[in-house]
Amino acid sequence: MDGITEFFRTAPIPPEVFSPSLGLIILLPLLGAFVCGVFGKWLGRANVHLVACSAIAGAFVLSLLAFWATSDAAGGRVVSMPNPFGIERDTIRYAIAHDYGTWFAAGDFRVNFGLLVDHLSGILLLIITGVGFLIHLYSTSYMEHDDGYWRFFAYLNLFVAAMLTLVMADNLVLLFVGWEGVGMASYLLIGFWYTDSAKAWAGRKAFVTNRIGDFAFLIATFLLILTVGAFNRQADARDFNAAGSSRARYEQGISQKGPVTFKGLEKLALALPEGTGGAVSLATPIESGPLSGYTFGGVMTSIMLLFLLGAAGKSAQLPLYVWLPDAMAGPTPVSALIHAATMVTAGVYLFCRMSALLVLSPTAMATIAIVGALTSLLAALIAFAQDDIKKVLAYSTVSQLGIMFMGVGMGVFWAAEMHLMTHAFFKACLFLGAGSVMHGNGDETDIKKLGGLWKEMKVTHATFLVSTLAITGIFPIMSGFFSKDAIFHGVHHNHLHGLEWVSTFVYVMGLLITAATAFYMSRVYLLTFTGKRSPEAKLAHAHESAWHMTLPLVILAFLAFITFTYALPLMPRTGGGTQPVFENFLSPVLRPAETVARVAETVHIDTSSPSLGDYAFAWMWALLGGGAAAFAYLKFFPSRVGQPVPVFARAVRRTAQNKFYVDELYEFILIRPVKFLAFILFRVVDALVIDTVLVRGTAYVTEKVGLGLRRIQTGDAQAYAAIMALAILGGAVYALVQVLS
Amino acid sequence: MNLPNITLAEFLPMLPAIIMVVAASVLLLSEVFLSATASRGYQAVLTVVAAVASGAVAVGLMFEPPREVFLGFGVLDPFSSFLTLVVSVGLGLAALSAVGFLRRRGAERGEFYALMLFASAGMSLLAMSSEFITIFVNIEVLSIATYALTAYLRRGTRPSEAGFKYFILGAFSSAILLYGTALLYGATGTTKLNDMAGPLQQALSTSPALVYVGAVLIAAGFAFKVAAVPFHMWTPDVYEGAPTPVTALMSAGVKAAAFASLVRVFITVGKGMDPKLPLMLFATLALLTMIAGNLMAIPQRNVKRMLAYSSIAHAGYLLLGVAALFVAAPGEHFRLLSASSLSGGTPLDVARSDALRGILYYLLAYTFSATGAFAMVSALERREDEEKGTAWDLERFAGLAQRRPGWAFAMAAFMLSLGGIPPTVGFMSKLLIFQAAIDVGLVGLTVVAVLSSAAGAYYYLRVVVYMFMHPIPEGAQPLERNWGTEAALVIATVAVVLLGILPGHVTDWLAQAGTLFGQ
Amino acid sequence: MSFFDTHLLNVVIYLPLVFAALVLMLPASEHGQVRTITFVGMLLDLVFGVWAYFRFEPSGSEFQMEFRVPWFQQFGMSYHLGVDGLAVSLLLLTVFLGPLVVLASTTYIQHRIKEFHLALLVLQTTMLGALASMDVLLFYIFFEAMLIPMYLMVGVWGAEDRRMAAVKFFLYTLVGSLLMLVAIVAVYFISGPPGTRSFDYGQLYNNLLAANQQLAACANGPEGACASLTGLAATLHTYGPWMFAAFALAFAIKVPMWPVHTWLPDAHVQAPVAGSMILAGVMLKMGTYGFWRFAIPLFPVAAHAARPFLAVLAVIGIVYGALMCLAQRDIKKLIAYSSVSHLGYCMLGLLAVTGEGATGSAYQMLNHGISTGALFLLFGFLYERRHTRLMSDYGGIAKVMPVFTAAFVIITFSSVAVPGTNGFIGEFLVLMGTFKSSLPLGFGAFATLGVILGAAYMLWMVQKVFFGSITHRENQHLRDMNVREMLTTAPFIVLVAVMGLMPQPFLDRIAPSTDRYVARASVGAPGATQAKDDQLRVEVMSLPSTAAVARPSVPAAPLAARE
Amino acid sequence: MVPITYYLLLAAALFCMGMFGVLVRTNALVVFMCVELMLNAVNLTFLAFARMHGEGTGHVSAFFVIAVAAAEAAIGLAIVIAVFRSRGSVNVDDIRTMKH
Repeated sequence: MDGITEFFRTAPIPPEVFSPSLGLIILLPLLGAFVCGVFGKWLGRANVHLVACSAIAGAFVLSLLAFWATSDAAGGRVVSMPNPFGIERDTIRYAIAHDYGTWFAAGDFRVNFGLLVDHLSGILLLIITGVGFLIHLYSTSYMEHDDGYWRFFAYLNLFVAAMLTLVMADNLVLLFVGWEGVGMASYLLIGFWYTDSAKAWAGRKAFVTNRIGDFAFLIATFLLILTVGAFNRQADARDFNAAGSSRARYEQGISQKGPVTFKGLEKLALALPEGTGGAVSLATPIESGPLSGYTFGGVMTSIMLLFLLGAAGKSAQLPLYVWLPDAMAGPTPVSALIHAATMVTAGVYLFCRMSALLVLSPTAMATIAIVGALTSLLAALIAFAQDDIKKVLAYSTVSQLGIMFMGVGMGVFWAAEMHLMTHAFFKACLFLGAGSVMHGNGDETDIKKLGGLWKEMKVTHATFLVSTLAITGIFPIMSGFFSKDAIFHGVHHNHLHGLEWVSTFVYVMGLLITAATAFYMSRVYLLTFTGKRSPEAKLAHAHESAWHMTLPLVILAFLAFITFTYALPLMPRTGGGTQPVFENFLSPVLRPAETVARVAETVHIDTSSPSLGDYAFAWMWALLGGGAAAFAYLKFFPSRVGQPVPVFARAVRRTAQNKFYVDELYEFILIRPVKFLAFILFRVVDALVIDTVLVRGTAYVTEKVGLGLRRIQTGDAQAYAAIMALAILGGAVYALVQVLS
Repeated sequence: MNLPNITLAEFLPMLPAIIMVVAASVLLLSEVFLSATASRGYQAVLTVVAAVASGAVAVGLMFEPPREVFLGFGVLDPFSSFLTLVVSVGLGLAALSAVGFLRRRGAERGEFYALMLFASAGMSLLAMSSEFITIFVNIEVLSIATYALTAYLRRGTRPSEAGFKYFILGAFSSAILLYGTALLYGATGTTKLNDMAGPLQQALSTSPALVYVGAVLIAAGFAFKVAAVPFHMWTPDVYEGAPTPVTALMSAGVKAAAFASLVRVFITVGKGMDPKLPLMLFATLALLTMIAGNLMAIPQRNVKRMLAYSSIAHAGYLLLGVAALFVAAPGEHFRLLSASSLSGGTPLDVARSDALRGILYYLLAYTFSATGAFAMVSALERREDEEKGTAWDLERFAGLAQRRPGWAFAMAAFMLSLGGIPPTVGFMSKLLIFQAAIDVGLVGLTVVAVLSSAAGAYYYLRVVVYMFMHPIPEGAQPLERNWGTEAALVIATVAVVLLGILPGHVTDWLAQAGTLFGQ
Repeated sequence: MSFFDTHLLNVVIYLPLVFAALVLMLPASEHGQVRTITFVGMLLDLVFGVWAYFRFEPSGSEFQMEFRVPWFQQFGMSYHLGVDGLAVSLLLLTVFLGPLVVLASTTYIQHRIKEFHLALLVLQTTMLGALASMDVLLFYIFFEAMLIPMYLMVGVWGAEDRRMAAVKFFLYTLVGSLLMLVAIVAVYFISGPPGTRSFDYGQLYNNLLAANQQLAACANGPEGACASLTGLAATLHTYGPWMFAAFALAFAIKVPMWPVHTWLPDAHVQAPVAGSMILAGVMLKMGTYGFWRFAIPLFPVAAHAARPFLAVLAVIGIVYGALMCLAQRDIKKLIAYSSVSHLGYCMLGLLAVTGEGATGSAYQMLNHGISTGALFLLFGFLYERRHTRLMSDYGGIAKVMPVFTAAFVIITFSSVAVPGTNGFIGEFLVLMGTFKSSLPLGFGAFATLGVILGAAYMLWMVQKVFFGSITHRENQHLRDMNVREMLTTAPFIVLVAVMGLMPQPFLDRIAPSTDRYVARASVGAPGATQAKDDQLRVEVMSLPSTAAVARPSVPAAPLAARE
Repeated sequence: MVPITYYLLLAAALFCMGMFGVLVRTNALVVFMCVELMLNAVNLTFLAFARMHGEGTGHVSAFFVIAVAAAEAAIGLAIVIAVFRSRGSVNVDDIRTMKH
């Protein structure tokens, strides 16, 4: 037993040896992308598959090693490294990092190619590369009939590289590179079948919507930089002590690593709370600089709200969720990887990464939670009425992301992170299942035209069922149930300072969402797999997919089941009691946040683990939803086929089907006006006022004056002489006046 | 009574003029012995040789010490010598461009070149004269010659009409000038500029009206010769009607000589009298001339006429330089022409000699650019079209770049130079003038000048547009080449570009030429 | 002391002119030779330019590779060359574009080929000269002379409306720069008593420096404190704003800033591909460069007073330009207006007067040269095939031209500043500089809107042109890029990646001039930490001969004047 | 004896008459004669002043003016003849084909 633990606690490659090669994890997929993209055409299908998959596989192995290294505790010595922003004794444990030097520096600002892997990003590394690999494998079969395969794999590799950059970055700017990189890749992949302009438009919509988020992200970054500067000017020794740092070290850190490094921001967060004493606290007004007058707390809140907008763009939350459903235009593996498992969770990752700063501002947290809750419910309701299997899954993704945001917003970071992971598994599985269904049914996506597939596509059916149970929690011993419940439990018992009502509100919403999720997911499952095969089906008989596709399904389904163990309270909690495995696992990353929350008293974080009663209560809600669905689609509707549907029902259904007309609303209040404004400005201001009136007008007037003057030249010598005479007269008169005066 | 003994050395300063007169006489005499059909190629050559010779002598004279000659009826100073140089340049180029022009019309006669030479002699002497009667006589010498030249081509109505207008108005204006002279004579009792300073002082106290009115009349007389608005009215008509080479000579030589005399007279007369008067006088003239000249040129499609208006505009810039001469002390304030104390304390005499320098350089630059441009016009025009009035239409230039790239390039250089675009001499000369004006603080006027020249760029560019960007009109007759014209074009182009890039030596001379006898 | 130690810049500048002479000697019918010779010339020039770039020592003195000889001295001018970090970077950009422009035109230009290449070579010389001039008037001469070849290029080889566009371009620019000429001469005169005056940049600046500092001191002091000024400071107080206005107008037209931008769309749309590339790539930078080098350092106080106003114009330019793009149907016009937007960033970065902002601005100048240059180049290829500029005439051509599409999309990403491309670095630094600067936060926020709009219009255009199904039969058999075209495009794409991933080598050369610029610009700012004089003063070589400074020619010995 | 002023006034009057004539008369020859009248007015002024100052320059000037006037007359008449040849009239109002 000890042998085993010892084995797991010693990394095969010691951290200090491994860390310099962290960059390879990004480089491999990038290389793959380059090769596939440039030479793919000549390489041929098989080679492209080989290159792409092996690139990801390599990245996966490396990630595994990296992950292993982060938990290395060979000989009881936990892996650790000095914190560049902290005092000498201050170390970062359970993390490995490497700094590849300056990316760019100007003025007193700098950004480094700094990579950091700790437990938080480690988990994501594994998800990205692992799930990514499975999906690559899946795609080799799924895209077998497409000529653009080389583009596809190039883009896919590119995406993975960007996503890895996002999670491994140790500073905001580098993270932003990944942040936009994944957006770019998803733009390319959504519009992969560009000949269908609707799909291409969907890609653009995704990119531009994301850009709206990035706009907020950028501004937030700049404000953060300003705040760091202000803090640096105003803070005194006690502040730095409270943060476990010293002015000298802190400034050195900033000059070496740049102001927006996460470790540095942590220190800032640790120094800001009132409890720490010192010259700077949340209530302190900033003295000089562009921000002068605002308090640190206020600025922090607005920064976090801006980040929320940014995250909403990437993670499809209100008000920017609209792009995700359209993004289903892309190939299904893409939807699985990008729009379910990885990219869309970037927002959640961002907040976990900056949890220490986030907990400084209850307002922001409350907003995040509420936004999450509303998005989640809205999406769930829309999902009720969708008939396109991918659309349903898309909305369910939005809904699940909303749940994660609720968790983040209420300070249950570990649970949110865990749900991120489990969701990655079961949602990927669901999407791939859907893909497999489409693949086997001539690309039919309308669940009304499927049905009865459980006989024909056994593996797909089984995995789909497992994942459905996982997401709904109808069968409680499933990862989804536990992770979701962990969030709701935390949401229920955590309290935001001054905003206690939020937790209740969000909790109630959560219960409704549970039921709703159970309902629409069961609906999809029932309509797709059970019952009789629909008469409108494209193919008389569906066929099961090849192993490339089913193997990933099985693995993912298994993962979707097994990972519930992480939520079990097996680990000893420091200071007595037990805590869930995952919380314990993430604690090195999240400790600063807890400290800040404790000191600043912004969030009261409850550490109790749910009792069986809680579990039962949550389960009941899931059963409720599932039961309703079962009743409706097994009994109710089949029984009254042919009977007219009541008007109100149809109205409701239509509204839901049309996504509550949100897209139309945006079109009407946002896009149209901007286009109109542009048109007016161009026609009126630019073309008419500036160019015609002012510019050409000047020329015109000049010419006309010339024409007028020219009329004086009558050709009559005597007239000329007369004018001369008059001029002389005038001159003489002037002269005489001069004399007399 | 004892006759003043005039040594031969006294004639040295007149040498350029003498050369020209001799050449003219030779031409006239030789013409007597020639049959109507004899080849007359030598005449142009002789003229050019005379021009070159006199120009060379002038350069030599430029380094002679400034002094009075002929008992103060004339002075020799670098200023006058430089002007002689300018005149001979104009003469040479005009003569060269005349070769082909006359041949195409079968109007080659010795008289033509002789008259040109006489006119030039008059100009060169005018630049030297420092006594009113001498000035008047010389003005008449050059005017009468040009009257004749204007009406030289007897076919068609235009030459005679032009001649008539020029003659009537010219005589009118010179009468006015003369009357002004008489008044000044009455006030001071002398007609020699160098003796005038003293008596003028008293005259200003005893009978100021005479002096001022006299000054105004004289100014008007000169304003006519330099074609300053509103005394410019004759210019377009005469320039259009006159044979193009003559127009070239007029625009270059006459203007130069007139400016020379104008400056010389008013430097002296202006002394002692309230500085506001000449300043106001010339500033106003400059203002009107710059604006009107450029604006009226814009709608012209007739290139020859356009160049006439442009020559008016350039007179305006020169007048700006002249006005700069008469800013007695920086710090005077007028509305438009704010003579403010921008200057970081340049001594006035330095500023003044800078202004003179500017004027001279400008004259040289303009001579090259304008004569070149007119040579081009003369090469393109055809007698048949004159009555239709299309002989000088912009269409003539259409597609020239494809037909004769060399010509097009030359013309483009002239146009850019006239427009004052670097790296041509036109820019450098404008720069010198503006510099002088700003130095004494005529900033307002300079801004006007600058803006009007921007407006001017438009019509110069239009020629370029036609040459480079318009297709060759169908049915365009072949352009016959002629050594004279091409020589003129080459010389002018080289000068325009070189003086623009390396103004070096010329400006070294100018450093000298900026000195005016008795200034 | 080899030849190149002293003459390298001369070589870089006049090499194209030498080759122009060679081309001139060729018969006009020898198209192949004309093109080859020109290309070789540009290539050689590139070699020397790169050499100069690497010779430039970031840690060395401000201006390097100086060359100065007397020229037109009575007039205070001297022939003085020299480059600082910014100039040498722009110089690199110029020589980099040279050969590519020639390649781009090999099939595009079909008539009057010899003249075209002559114009190209002359244009190259004038642009390089303007960048390397250390004498204000010399700069002005090149600055103006630049117009002539470009004017011909637009007017002769342009599209249907070329004449109008050419004349408009010429006059528009001329008006502004003529006023600047007056200001230049004026500042020459106020700069000191006769004898100490000079048009040399260094001397001119140093002459004004002390006065500017006094002026700044009083301008930020109590009301009416400046009434007590005397001498140069007083003159600057009264006339400085006007002179700055003249400078600013000239350069603002060149940039172009809103609202004096309307020449740009016409010129760009009508110009041939080479014209558009050079116009966007280099010429527009002359405006920002002018602000950086002349307008702001010479009149820091006036500049500081006008700063908010100019910054507003810049921000308007960013947003307005982007909105204009959304209203275009004509691809070239769209790209032209996107230039207005991008140059708005450059100006904003300049006006932020922070290290980050200025660096970003300088970097953005290079980026814009590359990305927009490349966009025009690529569209040129397309235009050669279809001879239409309307988006509606394209659509779905990605199917038939995959490689072309890939290239275009990459450049598009660079143009909308996706991280990892060069565009991002510049835009990020500019925006951060703006936020850090003393300008209100609103400026930064509004400027950041450009990030959204940029993506919106560029992708919209890409969508309309490349994606969807092929709507026009003519487009069905478009040929994809051939080798020559790929070779022309490749350098741009490489640079996009290189400058995006390893910007530091470029930034290192820009950094020293940035610091100096910021120091000099903040002379006029209130409470700005005044840098030491050695940061402010411009150190340049003096004339080899003693008569370095222009003495106005004093008239020869007093003449035999009677009175 | 008659004071000098009278001569001057007379001369001025003549000059103005001449000027006026140039402006209004339509016959080219008459216009031309008016110019001559102006010149002679100037002569008168010169002589008057010469008398006043009691020195010779004025007289000399007068002679020169007369000589020049003669020359002008020669060329002028020639031109008028040319005009007459080309259009068969010497009416000033007809001589205006070149304008604007």
